[in-house]
Amino acid sequence: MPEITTAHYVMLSAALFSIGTIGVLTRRNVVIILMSIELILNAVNINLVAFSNQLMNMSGQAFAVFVIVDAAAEAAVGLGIIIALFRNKETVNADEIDLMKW
Amino acid sequence: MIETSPTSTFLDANELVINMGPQHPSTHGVLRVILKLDGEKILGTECVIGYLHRGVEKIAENRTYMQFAPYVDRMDYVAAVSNGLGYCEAVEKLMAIEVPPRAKYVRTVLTELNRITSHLLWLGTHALDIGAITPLFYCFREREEILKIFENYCGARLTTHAFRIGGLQYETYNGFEEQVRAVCDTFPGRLDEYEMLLTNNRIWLERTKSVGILKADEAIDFGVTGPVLRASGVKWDIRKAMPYAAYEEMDFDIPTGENGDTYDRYLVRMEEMRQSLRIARQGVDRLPAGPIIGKVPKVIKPPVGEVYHSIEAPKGELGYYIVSDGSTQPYRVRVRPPSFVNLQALDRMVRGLLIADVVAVIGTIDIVLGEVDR
Amino acid sequence: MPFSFPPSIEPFVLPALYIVILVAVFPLIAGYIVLLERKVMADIQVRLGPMRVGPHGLLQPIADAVKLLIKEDIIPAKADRMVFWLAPVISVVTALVALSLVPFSKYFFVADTNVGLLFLLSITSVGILGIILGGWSSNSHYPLLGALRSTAQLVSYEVALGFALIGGLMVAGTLSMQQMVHAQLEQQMWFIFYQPVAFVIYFIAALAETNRTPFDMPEAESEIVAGYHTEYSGFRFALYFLAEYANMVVVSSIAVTLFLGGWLRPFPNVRLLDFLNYAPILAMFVLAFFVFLGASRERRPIDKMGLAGLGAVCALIGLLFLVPAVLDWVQGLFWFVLKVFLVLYTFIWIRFTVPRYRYDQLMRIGWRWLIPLAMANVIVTAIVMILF
Amino acid sequence: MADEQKKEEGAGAPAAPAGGHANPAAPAAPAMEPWDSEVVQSLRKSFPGVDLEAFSFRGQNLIIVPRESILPVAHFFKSELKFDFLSDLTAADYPQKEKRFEVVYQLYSFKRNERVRLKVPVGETESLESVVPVWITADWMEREVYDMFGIHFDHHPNLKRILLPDEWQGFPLRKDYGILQQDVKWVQENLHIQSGQ
Amino acid sequence: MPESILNGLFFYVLAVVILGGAIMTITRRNAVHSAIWLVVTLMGVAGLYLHLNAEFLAAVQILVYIGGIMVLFLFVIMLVNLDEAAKQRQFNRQWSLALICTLVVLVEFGFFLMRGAGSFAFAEPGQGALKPNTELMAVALFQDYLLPFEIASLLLLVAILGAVLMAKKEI
Repeated sequence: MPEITTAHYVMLSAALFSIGTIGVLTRRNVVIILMSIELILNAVNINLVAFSNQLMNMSGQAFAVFVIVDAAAEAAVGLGIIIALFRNKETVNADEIDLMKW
Repeated sequence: MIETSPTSTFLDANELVINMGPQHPSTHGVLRVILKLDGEKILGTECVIGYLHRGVEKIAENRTYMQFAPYVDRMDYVAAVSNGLGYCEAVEKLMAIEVPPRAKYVRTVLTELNRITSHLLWLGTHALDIGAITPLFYCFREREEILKIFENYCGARLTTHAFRIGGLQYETYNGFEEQVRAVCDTFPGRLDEYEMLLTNNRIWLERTKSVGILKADEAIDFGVTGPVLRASGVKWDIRKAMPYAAYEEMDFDIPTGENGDTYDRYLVRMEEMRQSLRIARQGVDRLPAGPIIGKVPKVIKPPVGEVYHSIEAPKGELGYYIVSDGSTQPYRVRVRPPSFVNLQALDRMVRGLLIADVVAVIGTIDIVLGEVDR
Repeated sequence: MPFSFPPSIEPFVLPALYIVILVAVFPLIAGYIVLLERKVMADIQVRLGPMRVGPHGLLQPIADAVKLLIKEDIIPAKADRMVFWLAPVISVVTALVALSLVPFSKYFFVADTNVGLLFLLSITSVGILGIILGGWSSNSHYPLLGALRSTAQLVSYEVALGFALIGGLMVAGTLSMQQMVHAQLEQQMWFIFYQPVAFVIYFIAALAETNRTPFDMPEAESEIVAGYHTEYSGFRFALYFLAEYANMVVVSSIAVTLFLGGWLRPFPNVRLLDFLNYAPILAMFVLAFFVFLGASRERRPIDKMGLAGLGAVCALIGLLFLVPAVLDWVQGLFWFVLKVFLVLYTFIWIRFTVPRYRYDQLMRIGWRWLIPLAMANVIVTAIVMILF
Repeated sequence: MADEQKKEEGAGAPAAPAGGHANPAAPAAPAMEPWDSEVVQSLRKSFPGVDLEAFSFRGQNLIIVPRESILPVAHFFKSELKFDFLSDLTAADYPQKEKRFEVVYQLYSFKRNERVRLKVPVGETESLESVVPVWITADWMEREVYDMFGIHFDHHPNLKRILLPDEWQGFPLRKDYGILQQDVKWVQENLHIQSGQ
Repeated sequence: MPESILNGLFFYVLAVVILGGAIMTITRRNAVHSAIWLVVTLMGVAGLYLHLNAEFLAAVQILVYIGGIMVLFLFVIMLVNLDEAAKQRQFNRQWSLALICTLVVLVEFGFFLMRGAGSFAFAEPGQGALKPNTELMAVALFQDYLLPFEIASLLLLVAILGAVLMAKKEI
């Protein structure tokens, strides 16, 4: 059982990041897309904390807190948009929301 | 009522329609209220009643006057004594029978005690609906004392059938005066206990103040009677307006509220209980001696004609319209039930409030479904 | 220790033992809290409460537990099976995990991290998921509405709870639960006197957190919208019940630890009050005496024997406490349990004397009164601390 | 069934407008004395064309109003005579009279502390003007009269059965609706039991 | 059971939990199920932070992410009852794009597995300590990064206004 190095964490966050992007790209349901974005942000956080642990420096963790703050803000506004959307379009599928198309 | 023109049906609006009842803990019986909601606010209600309809008026046409008396107790089973009083007095008016003073006094005392038990049951269930669990048990403890008096007097606690046409069936048991006086002495202290628990309790105020407002003119228009009418500021009580039984000789005053909300109805009923105590005490103190039943023919055959007589039941004006065709059986008996008419005002009182208030308003109108459906 | 464990897992043994004790004993404690509640309710309402099962109804909780186990476990027709099973589990698990952070006494605690209170707060906030999923998975209209309403209530009162705790933490200066108690020991003052406003706000928010009257809107039976656990029956309902009481204990122990001096004896530094150290022994003997008194008055022989046995056990424990080592160990536990009992008693007491708030009033109080007040309290405390 | 037949033949006609019996002295047979008072005069003055009869029985005053003019009379009572309280609205079935039903309005005036009863004879097929615009309380009472007697009220906001199930056939309080005759079809369909004793 | 094995075991268990949860999150048809799996993933990540002795962050992660954001997600999913949305086709045609992404990541994985863990060159560990985590976090947040802290609070304020404005029924 080799000793766990930062490399392991970096690889884990890369995998998580890719799963997140796949989720964003392939899913039609806007709520699931939002969730996949959360996954991506978590991957970023893991990286930050791993390097903070590697370099014994608190700035990584501080930045991770800011990422979490941002995720919360983004989720709130995103879900607000979904509710407004659902109220007048009765759908949450990304394909059907093509209002901008003329 | 809900303005539903035939075309726009009740359910086409995209609001939420919720059924409350018919079996629901706080509808005081089998009442189903269809609530039309916009989110939490109530847009309109529709009451579906008739689950407890036993066709009392049809039965009356096939029973003799004496046989029908017990049916009367089963309508408003909480205030059975006042039902019996109303019916007997209506028939006595039809046959112009003179009821001896002792019978009048005992009738008055028992009716006032019955009013207290009805108000106690109302207070207990009303507080329980709003969330205060404890008053229910205090009210039932007091109610027990009074039900014992009924039990000693006529053998029954709830549907008493205490009175007969023309007066009373039984002489008052010895110890009747002492027991009534005992109740009159201990009861005011207990009432203060409820007042201490509820009257200036901030949460109770918040749940009842300005909830289910019914202004005076609306109340008269809706034909609402009893404490609900008096809480809207109309000083009208049949015991004062058209005295019956021994109410002329009693001095008591009629409590009224100002803005007709749930809190005022609560205060009016609490004060009414105190007034009933005063009447009961006076009745017992000045109980005259003498016969307990008037000159009643063996077989009751009232003359041809009709009469409408109403008394002040705990819920409101309880009226009897009896048409007689000279035979031993009434030709038509119509009962004017106060709960049925008061329930009609529910829609006006509840409009614009929240769901939780429907429960409070149903409690404050104090309806008994046996009387609403007859 | 009779034998020493391999070094690497040595730090895990004691906490593991405490965890086992907690998880095994707590359902029983929750049952007896329910019995306590019913007895107090009966007492307030001029009646006796459960008397039939066992002497003075003492075996009632066991009867309740068995009934809930045997009862048929109904799952609504198109309910989402997995989530239906998962929801009560989340509630109970979060409640019990929160219990692990509570410092019962100097020696008896499962874990003490230096983010103790924050971790506790986050665990209780996860408990809300159990409620939402429970309401949603029963696949019927009313529980869903009830779940949404109770979630909104919990989330908004959690903000108030958080701010009230910040007030307390500023004085304590640490997040770890044990250090809090030591801080109160050094400053020789329970923090309730430094932060009375925070304590009051915390208490009200705690009432709302555990859905107790006057904030028990969600499962107010007189509403037409039934609570989130309407469709649950049998053992699943028992899990929700257990979660509720566990939450109550957690919330009151946070109050005790932060504001009422945790497992400290009242006036710990005053030498002449040292006789208080022997309070546990005294308490046990007084308890034994009352139990024997009760036993003598029992009619049924089996009750008489049962109570006599209980009395003997109490007396025995009293004797055991005489041993100084044991006394020292049990000292903290006794005072902590006593204080938690008092806080629980006020929870129950309030439940049976106060009517219920309407939903919008409840939310208005939460947002318009509690949160601004709590924030103001934090600011004032900050200013005061800077000046002195 | 015995008392059913006995009641049929024995039901003498309650001679509402028949005037006094031969011996007014016997207390057992008081009659409908014609009643005249300020209320009746003002009513007759403002409704000349309408033939109104006013009686009093056992001290209670009643006025018989023809079917067509019930609404104007009701408005008159409420506005001019201040009878602002409709305590009761009901009906009675007199099969042997030519106008079968009699709708009864019990009015009460707070100002005068006085009761008056309006009686409106209505034929079996005729319908009656609803007084809901005058007193809102009449709403449910008229629905009950419709439910029990089948008397139709025009311009009633929501005229359907109030106590009985909506699809119930027959009107129970009519004299020809025997007390034992339940609505067989409805009971079999909805309660799936063989109805009737 | 020496220390390092235990550590290693923890890491691999958490890694499996995180990746499994993530995959389930994006593959579930029902929105609520994917929300639950997301909660599992977040718990795994919180566990990981504890492992990287970032205790404060783990607590904040649970409090904000699971207690806050996921509750918000479930609230919206239930309010906007997505059940009928679940019935339509869930996956759109952008499979090709997703395929390219996975290929790129697979190449990296292969390279890393082939060359072994040592292949990564990291800066040597600096001094400084992470032990009294909360105190150090406070120092970092309120001294070194005070400005970003204020900006973050501003961001939150804007987000609150935005969310309320969006979700309000009639403005």
